[in-house]
Amino acid sequence: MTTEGVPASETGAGDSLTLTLRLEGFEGPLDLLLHLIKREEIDIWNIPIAQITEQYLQYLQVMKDLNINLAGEWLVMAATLIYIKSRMLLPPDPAGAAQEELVEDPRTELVYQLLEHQKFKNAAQMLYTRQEVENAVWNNPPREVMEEAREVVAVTLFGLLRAFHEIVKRFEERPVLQVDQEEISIEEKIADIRRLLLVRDTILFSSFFTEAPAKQHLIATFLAILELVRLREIWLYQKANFQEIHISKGKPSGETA
Amino acid sequence: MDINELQPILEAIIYVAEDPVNPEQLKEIFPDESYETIETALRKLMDEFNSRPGGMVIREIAGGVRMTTRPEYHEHVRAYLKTKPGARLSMAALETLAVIAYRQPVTLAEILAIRGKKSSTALKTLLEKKLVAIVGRKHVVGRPILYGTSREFLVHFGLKDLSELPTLEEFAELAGEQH
Amino acid sequence: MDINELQPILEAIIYVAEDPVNPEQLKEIFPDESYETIETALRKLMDEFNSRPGGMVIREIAGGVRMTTRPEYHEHVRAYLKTKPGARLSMAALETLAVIAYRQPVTLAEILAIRGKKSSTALKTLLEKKLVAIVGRKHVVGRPILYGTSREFLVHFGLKDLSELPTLEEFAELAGEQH
Repeated sequence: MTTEGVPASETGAGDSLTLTLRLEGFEGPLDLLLHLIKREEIDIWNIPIAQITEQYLQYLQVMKDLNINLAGEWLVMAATLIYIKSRMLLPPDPAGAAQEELVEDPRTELVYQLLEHQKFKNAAQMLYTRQEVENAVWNNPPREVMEEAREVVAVTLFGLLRAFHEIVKRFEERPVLQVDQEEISIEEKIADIRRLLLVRDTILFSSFFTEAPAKQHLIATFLAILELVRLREIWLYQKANFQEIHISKGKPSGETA
Repeated sequence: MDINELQPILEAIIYVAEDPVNPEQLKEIFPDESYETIETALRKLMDEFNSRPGGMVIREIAGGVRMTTRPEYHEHVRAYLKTKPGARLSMAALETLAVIAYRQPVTLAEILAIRGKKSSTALKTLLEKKLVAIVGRKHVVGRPILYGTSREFLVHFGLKDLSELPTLEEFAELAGEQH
Repeated sequence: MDINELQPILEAIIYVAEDPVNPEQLKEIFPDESYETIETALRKLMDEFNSRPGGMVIREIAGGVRMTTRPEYHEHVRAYLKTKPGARLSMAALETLAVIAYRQPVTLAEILAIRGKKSSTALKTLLEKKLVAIVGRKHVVGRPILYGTSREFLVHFGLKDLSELPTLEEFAELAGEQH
């Protein structure tokens, strides 16, 4: 088994073009680990965890040097590797080992995860090949017979949700009639809140106070919220102490349709 | 290229073409073939394709050739086109349905306020398709009709009940948006 | 109706159909024919149509049959249509799709666990392309949405049904053995 480290061209930031190209291939930590295991021709059932951890951390360092934004899962994997490495270094506790039927190899879970990941990568490759074949064929019904079907969309649940999302976006982008910046009344604020609650179930209390231009607005908004609570059109709640206050439509009884 | 090799390729091209295919266009794709070869292959293709007892024919139209169904099967083809499965909705109907699904019970005036567009035609379609139903009247002046989604709506979208509708938060999660 | 009479009509219908045509739809058009007659005619049509040296084939896809050009003529067809190869799915989308195809119904959290990375963007792409659909909610805390592959998935990858996919175990070759 080779114990050599990462070749110089892959550790230093000197050959950054090759590095960038190489790193782009690794979508996630499992991809990088599989690459390292393949390259070093390692037996997946007996991963030299210290060596792999070191190489993994070197890659992470290179990515940091190249200002590549690392998603959380890369750091989680680093922590996992370090944990496994430390467990491997500990001499087995004779007392504990006696109690358990079999001391599990700390690497096992990771190995199964890698094997599973490899399977799905291969399955994705199969889909890619099939897609290539399908990209090479055409199905072309004559246009005139399809006229009845023009300008219509087939609807999925996701399509329905996306349509609603678009409406809400459009709704919120609509300009609100501002009569006079200086004289903002409680009635107008009440109308604003009602308007927002047409498309939303809840609004963050704080969202009213981030963009308000003047003190009068803050006061008017605050009084409007109090008025709507009194009218039982809205209610206020927190998910926990010191958390954001939510403004919600309707009664707190939480009835469902 | 051999004429027998050329022939099925011409057939495939005529099949995918939306307009009649003329020899000039084919010459562009096969610059090494003479017009004569192309026209011979076309002629042979038409002879053979049209003499088989199939559902389509290749006809000469507007200086080119085009594939169509045989006119005698017109009735059955039309009948098939009418059986097309799945409820299909216009964008206006889909939007109106989305508003009703997510804001029910809701009045026509409220739908207008949210969509910013007249929605009565779309609403009528949805009522006809039974995706939407009248669920009551609102206790305000004029007592406007309240609309909600129907049982068919649940069936169409494979939902057990309305609480299974995906939420805007779940959409935001997919879209990676901050809310 | 005689099978030889039925056959060209089926061919015409399959030719005009935008989506794979299934026996149920054909039964609606030919209520007097038995399923057996329809399926025998379909089988005979496919045998004969696909054995001629033509530009198109009839294939079994998503529980029905569909006419497409033969893949070997793609270069010339593309030259005629002047189109570039269609947008391919990214590797991330294909991997996410593989997880959904083999583990369906599956939640976003489960996909994350298997892939070891965030998959929401890929999932959104797949939902938008209708390759994946919302199929319900899981009966656990939070009631997360369950995803599965759609009929469009079968069409996109030219599959008759899900059982045509090789089993996941067939992809179990160890890392490093082959690439």
